[in-house]
Amino acid sequence: MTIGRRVAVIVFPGSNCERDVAYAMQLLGADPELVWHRETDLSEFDGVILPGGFAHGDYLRTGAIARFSPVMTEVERLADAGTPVLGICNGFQILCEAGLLPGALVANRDLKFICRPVHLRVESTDSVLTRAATVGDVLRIPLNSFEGNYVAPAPVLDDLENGGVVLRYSDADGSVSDAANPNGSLNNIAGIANGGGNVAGLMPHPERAIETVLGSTDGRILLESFVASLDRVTA
Amino acid sequence: MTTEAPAHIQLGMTDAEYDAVVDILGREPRPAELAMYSVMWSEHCSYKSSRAWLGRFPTEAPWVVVGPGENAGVVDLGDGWLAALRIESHNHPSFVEPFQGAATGVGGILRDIFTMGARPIAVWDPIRFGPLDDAHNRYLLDGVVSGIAHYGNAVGVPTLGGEIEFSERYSANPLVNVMALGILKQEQLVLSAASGEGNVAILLGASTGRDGIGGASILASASFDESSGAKRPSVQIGDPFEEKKLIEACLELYERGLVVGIQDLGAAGISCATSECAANGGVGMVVDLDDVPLREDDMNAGEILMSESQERMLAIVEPDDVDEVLELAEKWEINGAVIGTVTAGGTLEVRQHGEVVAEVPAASLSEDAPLYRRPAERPEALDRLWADPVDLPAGLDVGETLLRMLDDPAVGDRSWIYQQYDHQLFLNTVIEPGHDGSLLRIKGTTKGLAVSTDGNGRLCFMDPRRGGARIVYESALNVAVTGARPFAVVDNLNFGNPEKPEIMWQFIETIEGMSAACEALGVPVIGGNVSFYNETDGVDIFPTPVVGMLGFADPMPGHVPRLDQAEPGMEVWLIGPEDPTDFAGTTYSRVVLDHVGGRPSDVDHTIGPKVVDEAVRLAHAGVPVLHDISVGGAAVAVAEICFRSGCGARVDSDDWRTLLSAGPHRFLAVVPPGFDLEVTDVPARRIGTMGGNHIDFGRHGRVPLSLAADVWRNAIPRRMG
Amino acid sequence: MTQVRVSITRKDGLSDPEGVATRRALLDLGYDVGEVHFGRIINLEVDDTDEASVRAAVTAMCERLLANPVIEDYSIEVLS
Amino acid sequence: MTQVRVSITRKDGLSDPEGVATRRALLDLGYDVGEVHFGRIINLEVDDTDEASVRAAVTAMCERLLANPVIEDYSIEVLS
Ligand SMILES: Nc1ncnc2c1ncn2[C@@H]1O[C@H](COP(=O)(O)OP(=O)(O)O)[C@@H](O)[C@H]1O
Ligand SMILES: [Mg+2]
Repeated sequence: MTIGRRVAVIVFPGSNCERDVAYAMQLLGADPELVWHRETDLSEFDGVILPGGFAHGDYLRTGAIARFSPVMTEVERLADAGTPVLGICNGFQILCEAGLLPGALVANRDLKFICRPVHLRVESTDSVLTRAATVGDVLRIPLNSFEGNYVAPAPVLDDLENGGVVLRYSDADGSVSDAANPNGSLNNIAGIANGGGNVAGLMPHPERAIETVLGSTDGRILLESFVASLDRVTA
Repeated sequence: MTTEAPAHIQLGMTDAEYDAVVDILGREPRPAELAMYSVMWSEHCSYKSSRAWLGRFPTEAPWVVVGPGENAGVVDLGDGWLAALRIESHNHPSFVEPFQGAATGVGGILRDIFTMGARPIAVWDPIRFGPLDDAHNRYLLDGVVSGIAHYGNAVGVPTLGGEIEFSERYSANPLVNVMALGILKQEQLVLSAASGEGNVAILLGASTGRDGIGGASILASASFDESSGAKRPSVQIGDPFEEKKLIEACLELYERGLVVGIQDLGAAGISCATSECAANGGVGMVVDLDDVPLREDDMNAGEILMSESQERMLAIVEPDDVDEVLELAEKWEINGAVIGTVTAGGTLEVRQHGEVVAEVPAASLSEDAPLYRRPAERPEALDRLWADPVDLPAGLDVGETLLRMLDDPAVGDRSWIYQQYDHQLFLNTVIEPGHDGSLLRIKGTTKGLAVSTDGNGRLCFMDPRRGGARIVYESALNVAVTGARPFAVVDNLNFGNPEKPEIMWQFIETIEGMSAACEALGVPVIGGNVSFYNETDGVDIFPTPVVGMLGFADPMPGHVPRLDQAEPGMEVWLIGPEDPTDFAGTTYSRVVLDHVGGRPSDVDHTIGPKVVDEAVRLAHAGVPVLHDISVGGAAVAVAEICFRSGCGARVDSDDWRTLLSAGPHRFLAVVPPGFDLEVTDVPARRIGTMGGNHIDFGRHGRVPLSLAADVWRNAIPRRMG
Repeated sequence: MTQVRVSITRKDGLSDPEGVATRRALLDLGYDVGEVHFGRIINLEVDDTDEASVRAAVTAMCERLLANPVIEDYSIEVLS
Repeated sequence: MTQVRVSITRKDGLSDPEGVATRRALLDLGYDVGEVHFGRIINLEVDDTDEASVRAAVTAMCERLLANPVIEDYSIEVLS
């Protein structure tokens, strides 16, 4: 039988989307728990989400201080062990800083904070974030960030383009162009995953698109993918 | 050689005020005491020129839990839920340093909310600038919006709207108002009273530095002139990260029932917080400044008492709970320092280095502040203004006129602003910025809160009483179109120099107009703020009251009207009385004719509330689009529906004036063909049909939808680059 | 082209939350540091080779755009 | 205590939106500038007086925390 589906939603000082993510997890049938960043044992959990916000005020560099939080050693251990780990927005930035995902996120091309829905095209289903989706699906999901501009040195990027890119900014028809790039991200990259597909990060906020009353339900497929990845079957 | 002015004059006190201090103390004040009185008795802290008039506002209703006077007003939403609302100005600091001025404005207003025990859930930003063809005004707008975005987004409270106007009158004195909303459960309500001899005062949050020494009195209580540059060191740097930790720490303190009273540190810092806490509780306090965590160690007593360092709170705690409170502070990684003890009697005693540096009756700092009934006189120039109405042509190409109006930055798309603000955090946002009022759900209930901020300085300049009433009605309609009924008001009264009789007259008239409208609507005023001395080099701003209207929907409509739900073939209806003569203060007369003159139409307290009721009823009746008509007239209102819905419209009118006139009590409803509106109480007439690729006014001209939308979308971006 | 480095720091006495947060992180990592303050560098190429006039031009740029004189001080180094 | 200045700049070839925007603004104001690059300064006090060991300690701080080696270069000046 299936037990578990316990999700640790990590709370750093300055995180602010942790309750929203927990709400979404609950809505989708998982069992979320807010976990303070000083915690060092996550062995009871089936998955980990690093939510959005401004961990440590985003000071120094976004994610730079958070990656040294005590909990991150444990997150790294779980990531290596194949446990689903998802970083949303600031959480994605932290995963990059921690080296769990390649590249980095820098200030948006126009140096303005961007809060608006964007379109994302699903590029790969080999990740805990996209396994329930279909390549080519176009999702409308809110973006909400100042440092969402994905950069990586050329060799890293080349490597990533071998299946590591899971979501790209596109227009409503799914065409990927500069005009559809809200923040200057290289190759319109909005979300990526590691080689094993168990660690994924994206800048837009799927938890903000899970109910009709809030304007879109397109984020569900991504979070449902994640929840489905949590299943842990025991004897 | 000039002799230096006496200390109290340098601190902005009059001789008479100084004498009053001597009377209270029975001796000359010590330096730190003088500093405390000067700030606490400043206009900003004491409301000495306005207090006598603010009592006019209606403040009572069965659902008011906390009215004006506390940090925020609180209303009862039923089922144990309360909402807290508060508005503040940060005008002068934002002119000196727009980014930090606006940022710290957000920080301050949030503290007012969580001081009440509430979690802040949304912010609004009514702002005013000089025209955008001037580079400095663009710099100010850019800085203010970035500052609000920086602080609000990082502290994790969504900004759900605001409003903006432009006029030369604001070039040297921009307005930055901020409003915040919080929600809480009944049992979490906390007040700012210290009580219980022996209780302990704990300072929480940031260290105390030399920030904004005398900022409140100097920046907010005096006019600006050439020498304002010298006041610059009083800029404060906001730290949203510290505030975020402080919010979480305080909310946890309340949850665990660990505070007896709490007060935020705003203007006048520690002296204000300690004296108010003590005075509100009818007690005294002994405070030791050696225990205050300092950012710079050589600060003197006056500097520490007066410092306006941000992100600090003063909690009053029972002795047994001190350890738990300090542990909690440590968990959230903020300072927690015991700085004082509550005493019997009413004396506030402050010590530093083992010596008493101040010893004053706590209540005297707030309650004995001077009260002025400054002379008020109606400006004669108003007669000339009223005798100079807009000169209207017999006919007009409304299409072409509309295009010119849409290019105006106060009419054009405001998304350049609100897309810089997180407006979705907490998953409550049902109607996001870009409509009339914004609407938030309260999760776990069927209740919704709608909020709108509204002001119109030009209209209030032309007739402060009518203008004041009209902005209240406009705000009421803005929340009503989301299905919420007007429930409570906060106001921010931004005015010029109160020592001028015509400014006092504007002030009193405005309050009269706003009060009458609130009474007619049955809406209590639960809080507000006064910002005087918005004057630079002798030029006063337009009198600019800003209304923050809280609407309450219980339940929310099953299907909430939105501007983007119009479809080809739907009928466009205009609900409310026609007023084709109302052109004073319209967008048309401002943008096209550059004319300020005539007299705005008065409100109608009989029909006004009925129109609001109809809007609420229609929102619940499933009408897909409701939109209030403001000073842009029906033409602009229809155009906004077209842009948001991506669909043209044809609107017919015998008289072009009905398309561009204002008129206080009107809104549009867009409904499927044959939908029975059942409007009986107020006038309603069908004016057009959605569809086509034009905004088409029949014989009054038309304009291609795509062109109009482009102009509207670019009005702000093309100027801001 | 002349290479210029502009260094911009916050005026004394103003708080520097970023410095405070970074100091704390360094202490947590075991580094014994005192005050930590943040600033910005702007490296510029100016199309002029006369040092005095380059300096004058960059000073004007700082006053008008690069620095915020209300809260920041700046210094200019002409590198080549 | 030794004063140290760390300068951190974006690696060549990676996007520098602040630099690009500032260059555009300077050109708009009529200043003839070539490339413009942004960086940050971190001024630190280190509790140690031996230059070599200060430098070693600050290098370690940069590698671990202050700079992101994926996208940034850093340089260290020991000031006093
Ligand atoms: N300064 C601002 N900050 C955020 N949102 C704003 C600002 N100014 C206007 N808006 C938003 O733009 C929309 C239209 O504003 P406005 O025309 O003032 O509304 P109305 O005329 O209906 O009161 C509203 O949703 C409002 O909240
Ligand atoms: Mg409106």
